[in-house]
Amino acid sequence: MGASTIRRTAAVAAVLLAATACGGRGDDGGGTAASGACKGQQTTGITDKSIKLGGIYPLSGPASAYGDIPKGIKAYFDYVNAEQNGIGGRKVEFLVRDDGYQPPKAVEEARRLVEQEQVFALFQTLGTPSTAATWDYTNQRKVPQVFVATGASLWGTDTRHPWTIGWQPNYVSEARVYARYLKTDRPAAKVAVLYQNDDFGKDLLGGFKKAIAGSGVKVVAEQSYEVSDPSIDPQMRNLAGSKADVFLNVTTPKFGSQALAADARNTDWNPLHIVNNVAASRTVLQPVGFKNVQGVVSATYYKDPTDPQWNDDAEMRLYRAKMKQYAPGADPNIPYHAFGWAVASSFHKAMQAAKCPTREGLRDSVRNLNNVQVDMLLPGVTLQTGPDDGFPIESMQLMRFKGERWELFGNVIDTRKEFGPLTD
Amino acid sequence: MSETANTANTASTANEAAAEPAEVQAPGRDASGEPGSWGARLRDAAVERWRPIALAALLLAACYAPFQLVPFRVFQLTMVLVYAVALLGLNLLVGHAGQISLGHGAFFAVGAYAAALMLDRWDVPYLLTLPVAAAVAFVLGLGLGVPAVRLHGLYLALVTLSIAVFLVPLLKRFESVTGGSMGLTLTKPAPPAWTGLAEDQWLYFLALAVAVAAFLLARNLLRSRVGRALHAVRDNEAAAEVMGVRLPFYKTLAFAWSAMFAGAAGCVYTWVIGFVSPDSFPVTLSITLLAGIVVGGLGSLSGPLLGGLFVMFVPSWSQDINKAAPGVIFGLLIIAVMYVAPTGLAGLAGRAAGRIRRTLRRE
Amino acid sequence: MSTPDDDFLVVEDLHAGYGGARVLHGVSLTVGRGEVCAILGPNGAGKTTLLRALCGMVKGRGAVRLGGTGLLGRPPDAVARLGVAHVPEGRGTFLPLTVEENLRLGAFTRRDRAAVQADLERVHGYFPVLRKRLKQQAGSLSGGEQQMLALGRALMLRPRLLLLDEPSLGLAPMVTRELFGIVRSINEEERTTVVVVEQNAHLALGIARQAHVLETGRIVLSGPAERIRADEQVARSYLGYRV
Amino acid sequence: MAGFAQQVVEGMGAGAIYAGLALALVLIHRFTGIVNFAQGELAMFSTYVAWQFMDAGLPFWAALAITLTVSFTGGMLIERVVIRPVEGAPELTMVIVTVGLFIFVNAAAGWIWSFLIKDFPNPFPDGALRAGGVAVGYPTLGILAVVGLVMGLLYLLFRHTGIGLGMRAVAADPDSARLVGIRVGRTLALGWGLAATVGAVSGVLVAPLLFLEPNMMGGVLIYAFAAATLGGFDSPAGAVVGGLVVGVAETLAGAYVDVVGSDLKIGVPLVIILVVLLLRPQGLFGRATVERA
Repeated sequence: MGASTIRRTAAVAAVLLAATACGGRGDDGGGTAASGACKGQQTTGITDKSIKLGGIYPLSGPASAYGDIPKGIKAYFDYVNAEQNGIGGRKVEFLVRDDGYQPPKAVEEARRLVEQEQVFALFQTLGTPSTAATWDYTNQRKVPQVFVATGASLWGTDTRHPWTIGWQPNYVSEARVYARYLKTDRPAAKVAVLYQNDDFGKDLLGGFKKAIAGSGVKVVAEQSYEVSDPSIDPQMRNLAGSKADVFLNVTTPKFGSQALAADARNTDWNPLHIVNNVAASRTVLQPVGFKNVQGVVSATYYKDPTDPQWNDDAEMRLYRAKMKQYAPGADPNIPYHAFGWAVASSFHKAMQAAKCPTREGLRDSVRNLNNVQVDMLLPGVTLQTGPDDGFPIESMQLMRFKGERWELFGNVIDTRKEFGPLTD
Repeated sequence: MSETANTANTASTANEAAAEPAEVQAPGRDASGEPGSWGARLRDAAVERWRPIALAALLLAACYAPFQLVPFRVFQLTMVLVYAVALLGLNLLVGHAGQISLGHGAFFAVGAYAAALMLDRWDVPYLLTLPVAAAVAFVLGLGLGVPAVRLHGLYLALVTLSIAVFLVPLLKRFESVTGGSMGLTLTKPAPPAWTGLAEDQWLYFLALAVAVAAFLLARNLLRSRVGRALHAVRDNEAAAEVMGVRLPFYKTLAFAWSAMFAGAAGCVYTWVIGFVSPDSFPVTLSITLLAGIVVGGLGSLSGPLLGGLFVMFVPSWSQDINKAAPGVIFGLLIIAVMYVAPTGLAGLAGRAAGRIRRTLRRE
Repeated sequence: MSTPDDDFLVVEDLHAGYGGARVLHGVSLTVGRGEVCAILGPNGAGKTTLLRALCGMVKGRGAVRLGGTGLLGRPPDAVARLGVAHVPEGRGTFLPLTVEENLRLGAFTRRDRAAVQADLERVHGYFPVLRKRLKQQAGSLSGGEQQMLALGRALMLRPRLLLLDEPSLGLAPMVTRELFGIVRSINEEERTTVVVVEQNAHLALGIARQAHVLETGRIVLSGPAERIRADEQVARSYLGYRV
Repeated sequence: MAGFAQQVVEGMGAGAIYAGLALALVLIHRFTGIVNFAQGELAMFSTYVAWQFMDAGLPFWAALAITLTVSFTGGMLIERVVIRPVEGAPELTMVIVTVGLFIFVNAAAGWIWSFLIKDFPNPFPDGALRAGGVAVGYPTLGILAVVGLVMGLLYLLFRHTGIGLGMRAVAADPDSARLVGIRVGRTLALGWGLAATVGAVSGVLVAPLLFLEPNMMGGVLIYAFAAATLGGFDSPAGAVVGGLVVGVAETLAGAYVDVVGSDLKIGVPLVIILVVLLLRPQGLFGRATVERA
């Protein structure tokens, strides 16, 4: 206390006053509206020449690996801007902010993008917690929050947040694909499950249990891990003790590799190994050694850039060329880049299909996608939404690892057709 | 006059320095502003009259800000206040009682969850959640404080860190109560119609009211007998014990209070964010809070506010500077502040203001 | 004319302090080789600061030369490597280490292993009590034993100059007398130059040849120890305490 | 019974991993009295250095030798550049500087090498030693052996060399250390260099098991803290025993105590530590130093 306090107080006051002097509150949001056929609809962030989007990803902290996704998106938009005159003549400006996978930061960044940057829409927020923390806000402000990068089923089943929509197949749908495979291929399978103790792991495990209910397939052991755990070896040992004949590996990449390696090391236990899509990229399998992951099963919906079967695929060649041109520092083999490319081209299609170049137009467009084909997705996987369907991608195809690559097998499974719509 | 101020300043630093080789400096001891000589006392007296004016100006600016700023900025300032309240509690413990806690995020989370559960399950009026959340955190702090105060420095830091580590899986385990890893989404407090305020402004004023109350409470606590006992504990534990300070009692109390402030901050956090999940309160939150208070300035009342500003704004600046790796900049900035101001920004701000004032007087 | 031996340690116009607080205001003195010099004075006179300035613990202005080599501006470890052993206020014992390790640390800068071993024996000779406690933690020693350990550690350097800061502090009178006896015999047997700061002027003057009285950072009285001792009246008026 | 013995063995395997990093933490703490939050990240960074050299075609042992040298130099450099400017500041300030270093190193590694996991070769052969129904993997044996070796070397360094004695003197009382002629700054830098080297060893040991990525050591750090605390934070042997106890306790609790389960097993070592600290505040192996009055 004493003289120093007053000096500090004065300094703080000065800082605050300086901050307040930065500009008036003005008209809240400063939004603009369209005229003509789309009269009254919001045109904030969009002009005839430009469209401004904002994305929120973890560029720092434990989930930073996902920070590669926006690089693929940026490359796609740069390519479209430079070579196709943008989306319908509108150049895309894509702003990326870091939330470190922390919900309060996500809220702050969402507000910054919407209020300060005046973006047209939030194009992707990554992670269930960050999306759940922001979607009340975006829906109150009537800002589209499209193609969020999380597979929680909530985004599609919820009806009170029309401005928020997912993109990738939800975890429950993926679980259903594995359940059906086991029910037909191994009707008496005893399954051991390793899952990440969060929304992702629990959603997938819950969906799986529901889908096998009443069949001969049984979950005989389940073990969870925290993302802060150094290793999942103890869990793997406990699962091995169950003598299950199927191992369902519901993990994120690092732990996926650890679980695959642990399974390979344990020569006493040789179950059928199913690895979920999040950890099914070749970048996860390669460190384990291809010889150790033969016969592993997974399901996918977009093209893995490291899979040689797409070497001559037109879209993959375009992707590789444009990544080299517009994101020279980024390795096109990283599947997150391809994911970003795929989701960006999905946005491109949705925006083109919008009846009005407005926020309302985008909201309606992403909820009315009719068999839209995106070339980075697997053949047969399309975007499909409707009044009672809030899940753009619901098809997946099973694949098995053989030699040095994934081999697709069976047909593309449309989970909605197979199992009916997801309701909760 | 300028001459007086100068001598006073050198004299007081000199005293500090002279004392230093003989005694080990207590953690977080504020090195800059201890009135040391008659000159400093004279200056204090002169400055005493200005303090209320400066504080009033600060408060006025704080009340004026939400009407000038865009809602996004108002939200940021609201979060600064939330962090400041939590740091105020941490300051009591670390800055005034000399105990290191790396688990403050846990008490923050407890307050946040307490408020969230009350709002979600029982539709408790939100204003009522504040005292309850603070009380829950206080009781928990008291309970954990009893064993914790038997530990010293490093060990206390580790045990508190353990609490923060353990809380996340614990919240997930009791899914039926806490909503598990999906968390709980809540409706934010709506501004009463008579205020004519927007939601962000209303939340800001709620946070401001809580922060002002917390600052007053902290100030009075420190001025009381208890505060003096805490300082005695910090500066020389053995001597304090000899003087008859009941150590375990005061240390436990400091622990519980600091938990209470964190709990109150957590409650306001729930109002403002409207969403709680286990992953909202990772271990890094606790570490960030500790970094915040040390960077802000331990042992001073303005430290928590400056720390809150740091915690809120610096990560954003970091990513403006280096999009590819914001952590590189953030890490460097923390280190840089510690170089420039080993006693925190409060000390630095004080020195800077002092220098400016002296310069002004000379002219 | 003075011989090199007469001004083995030369202090000229030494100013020193902490931060902006000046404690010494131009102290000058010389100590001959093999002499014991006592620095006397009341609390806060700057005695400890003078020793700290000599060994580099605090920065000083002016000049300090030991056998012609300037000491000012060198860090304490460099001064120690020049053969200056300082037994600081509070004894500077490494409490968690054993007695033997403490003694060995005194010879840290020496490379002549055989001679170090011999010196260890020599120190045991001076302080038989330490020999019995070699493997014991230094922190477990009594105050007197710790002071002996500190002195022993300083001797392990084979110092050219030994600085002693209040060796009697906190010790029983009998222990103090024993200690001073040892300092005297060290000085006599090894011709080690000693500067001793003491409140107990009587004891210090008993072993010193020269003495200086320091008051508020200035030397107010200098002379042969006998004369200072004899001139008790002068001492009392300057020192303000009984001899 | 064999199942139980197997769990104990596996727990020791995990514990050896924690012990490796705990050794580095204990080293720094002994010399400088600070808890280095960045220790795990420095180890991770060192491991990337090793990876980079191997990626360039160097054999494992050559890459390791270079990495240890680089880590030693790097550790000394960090002491000079990052820690020295705040020397003498309150302990907490130093701790926060290491927190800043943690964030910086973590982000820098991600920036340089990306956050995708990398394969790291295992210096030990696959397979396991089997005896009485218990299988001990060679990698586990290898890690235990290396950690034991490092502990032994540190013990020799501390107890039987002049440098080690000087280091302990600096740790005990830097001011007095200066008075006996020890170059304290150089010794502190040496301590950082050594700790970084030991950290590099631990990083290289765990990377084949955990897979190399910037957050590899984050989880290990918490357990290493626990191990070091249990051991008393200034005894290398304590760090190793602490690591093993933590590893075994965690593994057994996760396997046999149903209420705990795999999600709450992290609580077990924490509870053990709390109990140990309450009964024996200086840790299992820490010596209560006699306080100066």
